[in-house]
Amino acid sequence: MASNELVFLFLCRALKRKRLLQTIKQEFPSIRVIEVPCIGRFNPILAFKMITAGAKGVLLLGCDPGDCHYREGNLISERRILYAKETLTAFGIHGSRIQAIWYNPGKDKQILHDIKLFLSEIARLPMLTLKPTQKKEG
Amino acid sequence: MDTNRIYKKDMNQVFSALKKLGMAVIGQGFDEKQRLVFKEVNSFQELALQEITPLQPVKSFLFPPTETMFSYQKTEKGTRLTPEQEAGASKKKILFGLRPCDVHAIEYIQKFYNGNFPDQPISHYIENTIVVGIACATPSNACFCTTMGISPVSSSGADIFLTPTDDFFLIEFLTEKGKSIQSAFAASLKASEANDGNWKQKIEQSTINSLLEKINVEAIKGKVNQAYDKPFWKKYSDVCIACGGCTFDCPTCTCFDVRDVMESKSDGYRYRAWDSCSFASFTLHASGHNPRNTKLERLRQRIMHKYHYTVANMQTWSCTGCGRCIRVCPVGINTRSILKDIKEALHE
Amino acid sequence: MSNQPNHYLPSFGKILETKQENSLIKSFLVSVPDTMQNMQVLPGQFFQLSLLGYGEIPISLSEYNPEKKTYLFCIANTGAITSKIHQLSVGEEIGIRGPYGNGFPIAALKGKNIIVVAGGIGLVPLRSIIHYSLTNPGYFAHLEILFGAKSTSDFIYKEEIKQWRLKPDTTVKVTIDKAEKAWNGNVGFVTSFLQENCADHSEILFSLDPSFENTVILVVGPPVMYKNVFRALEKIEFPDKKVYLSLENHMKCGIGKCGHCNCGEKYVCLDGPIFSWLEMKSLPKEY
Amino acid sequence: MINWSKITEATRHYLKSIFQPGDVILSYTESNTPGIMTPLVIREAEAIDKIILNPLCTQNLSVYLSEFFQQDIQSGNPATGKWVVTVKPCDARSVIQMISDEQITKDNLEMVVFDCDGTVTTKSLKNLLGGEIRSVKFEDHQAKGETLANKEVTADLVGSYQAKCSDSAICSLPDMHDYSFISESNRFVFHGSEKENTLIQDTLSREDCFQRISEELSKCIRCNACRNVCPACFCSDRCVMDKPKLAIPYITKEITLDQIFQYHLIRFYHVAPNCTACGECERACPQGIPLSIFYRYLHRLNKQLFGTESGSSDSDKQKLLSYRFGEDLV
Repeated sequence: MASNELVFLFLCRALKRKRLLQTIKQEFPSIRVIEVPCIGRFNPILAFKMITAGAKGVLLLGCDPGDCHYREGNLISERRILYAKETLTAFGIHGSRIQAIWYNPGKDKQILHDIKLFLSEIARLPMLTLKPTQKKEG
Repeated sequence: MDTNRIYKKDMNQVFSALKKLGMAVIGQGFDEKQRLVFKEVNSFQELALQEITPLQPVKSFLFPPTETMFSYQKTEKGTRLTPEQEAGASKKKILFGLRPCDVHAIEYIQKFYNGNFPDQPISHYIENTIVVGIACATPSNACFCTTMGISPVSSSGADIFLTPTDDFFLIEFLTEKGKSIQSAFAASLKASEANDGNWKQKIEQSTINSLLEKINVEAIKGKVNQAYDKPFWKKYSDVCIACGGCTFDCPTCTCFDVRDVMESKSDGYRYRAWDSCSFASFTLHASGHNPRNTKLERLRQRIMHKYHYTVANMQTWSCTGCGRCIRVCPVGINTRSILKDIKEALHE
Repeated sequence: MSNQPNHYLPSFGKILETKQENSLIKSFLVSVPDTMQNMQVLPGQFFQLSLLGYGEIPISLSEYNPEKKTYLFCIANTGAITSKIHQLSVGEEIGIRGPYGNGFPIAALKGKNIIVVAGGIGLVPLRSIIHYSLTNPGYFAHLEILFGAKSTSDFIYKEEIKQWRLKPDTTVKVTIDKAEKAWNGNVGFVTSFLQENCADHSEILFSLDPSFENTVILVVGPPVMYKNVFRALEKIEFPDKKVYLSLENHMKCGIGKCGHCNCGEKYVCLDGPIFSWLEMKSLPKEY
Repeated sequence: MINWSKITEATRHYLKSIFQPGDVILSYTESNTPGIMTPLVIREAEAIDKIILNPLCTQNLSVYLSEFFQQDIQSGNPATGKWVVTVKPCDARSVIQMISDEQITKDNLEMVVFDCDGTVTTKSLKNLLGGEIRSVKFEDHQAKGETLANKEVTADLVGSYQAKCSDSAICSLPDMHDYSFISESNRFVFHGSEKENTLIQDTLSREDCFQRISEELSKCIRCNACRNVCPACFCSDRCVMDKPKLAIPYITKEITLDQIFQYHLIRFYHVAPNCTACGECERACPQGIPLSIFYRYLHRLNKQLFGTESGSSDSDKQKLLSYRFGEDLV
């Protein structure tokens, strides 16, 4: 898989949805899953690194707002995502490359649908060619 | 030494002849955003020799800001290293119209990187570069080349040297390297006239007159370290914001950092990139101990290195008085006044 | 491309053996790469070890065995690169270039009484000089090893120290900073050996050669220790040109180009890492 | 229209009246290079006479405050006196933003705001005078100078003021009660003319905008000048970009386009809620990169999200680092 098709998924560990995780891995081979203790631990500059290195997008899957194990982790994160999207926009990169999906109990299907929607949305976006390519040939 | 005339209107012929020899001509000109830079030029008109020197240091053509040193592949048989260099290294280049200060800087860089363990990648760049110097007729108000003992018409270090006049240049081919491309100029060379010898002196005089000051530093050469503990450093370090502007734009600053990048479990590369002694991370030990922990120590290190350590090691200042550090400093720290303060402190 | 050698390219040696010396320090026995077979190595010189993908670090050599063609490196787990090197196992490759630096002035040490003062991991570069005396018996008149560690768990080379004690003309004195239950040896800083009022003070300094004419001191340890050693030596008026020590500045290239290790007029990688106390006095306090 | 020598005189006079031994004053003076001002740190009363204020006082002195305060705390023996900082109205916003970010405290800080009708960078002054500057004086809205080639020039400054000087939102007195204001008329008047602010993020398509920004940023040499002059970048030596110990760092030291983007993305994101659009990054950039394309976007963004500009009031709270349960998201 070329790195420019990869999508990274930050997954809240508190969700504990093993089956959902398996389904995601099976259905979307371009997704790489990174588990974090809480979506509040998500650091946008890591997402920037992924995107400048050529990843297609970054997706976050966290608990429903108000349902956070650490009370306000996902709420803090929501404001950060807002700024992160605007940061990308200011640089001429589509802000929709970063998106968050909040988990609703019992709505696994909806989530898979949302992921599909996200993937089809970013699939249309142009590839970012920032990384120098001449290195490989040498 | 033979001096010839070459008329400005004939320069485009020379440029196309140089192209035919497979050489890229790099000189100062304006980029598409009207910024003064060193860039590859195709015609004589693209050059802006009447301007002051660009802020961009000329070292970036010999010692690129970032360079891959080698890439590696780990295989079952062992590790394979592939030394790499940017394609630019083996491309023949002419640095056209460098002022004496920048020519001296190239000479210094060459000398520094040769030393005990010659730096192969950089000498490769230097091998493929021909330096065409030009007498400086348009200094900036930050310039202080005469302070560092460099005349604005000094041709030492250049392969070819030009003296500009209104409609022609006086041209001298000084080294073997310079003579190797004489053929490109041959068709346009005209004999010089009797009083052409006066041009250089005239330019020297007018340039020296427009320099704002000349500090007599010969008296403090080799003794600058006695100013190490003087209180005046605080005056400057209070104001310094420890950015790397002065070091990155200095044509004689040579420090670099070496880092690895892992691209996958088996592949990656090692690169070097410019580094600056004004950054706190420059000397930071793994243990957390930092030998130069304060801005004062780091600012002093830069000045001491330029005006004392290289004098002790290489018998030369590692400053050419190009004034870039003064022009670039966002908080107006003036290297000339530091020199004056050092001098004053030594006289006390 | 020009014919000059590219000094930045490492060669590769295989790890033959590893040994955990204490919780922090692990030693690696590494085969000498083919390209470096006939190189002279002086005690006190260092090598640039690289772990590709992570980076390069200067590590001083503990032992060079020309017959078996092995280098011994002892590496403390302190940073990002060293912690990764600690994870390497036997059979894996490690990048080596060197040797760099000046090393101890071995010719000037012939026939002298040598006092080796080591603090903690400082024993690592000094082990090369001890090893030199073992392989060249009689080269030094007398060798005294003064070793100080924080606690018994910080000891390194326990086996070797036992062997050193048995050698002729060799004295070993060990101390720990704070008293411990199972320890009945010396307690206190290693500098106390250099003071006359210490019960177990240095034999060379205070009985063998009290005029210090034929004695040289080699010190390696943390920067704080240097300060204390100098204070102790100043008290007994030991001549400063007969004291050698090793500096450990941040280094990148190892060959005097990158500028990181620059301290005063000296580049620690070229002019050092071994400096005499006399030279140190002329350097700015930036180490 | 401001008489700069009168403002200078009034400022000196006021500072002398409040100066106590132990105080530290931050102000401006002329550097040794004509046309460049330099910050001045004053620890003795006599040095107050060295203060010179004129339209070249472009530096934002608030950048030193966080550093001085940090040193003060680290050194263990806090300063005996107070910190006095002389600022333009636009820079006052940076000081206030630092107070609301809890980087400095109001207690022993005295802010002296001096009236200003526009500042001009050394670069645009050079362009105005048509050459290298030998000497320069300011009267009314005019610069009277002599070039290195001994040519005397008089030029009108009005069209060459910094971009922020034409934005009344940045160039107005801040909403904070205890500061001193030095002016001839005791009343601040916005002297500039409002210019239409067009952002390339709006006028260009996303792809063209990206293309344009890549072109501009490809000039970057990562000298860190924009970071170090930025009053909103107060992490000093603890910046995330200086973390060499991380085995897989957020950013490498390479000066390639991807790392340059990463550098500016990190910087943009980190200063986002604190940026007061003082424009220091653009002025300090040795490569002449128009960083205003970013900070002007931020300025508008913060206003859209929170209704006020950053740094307009010291009662604002840190937006990115604090979140209280039940608080509105934006």
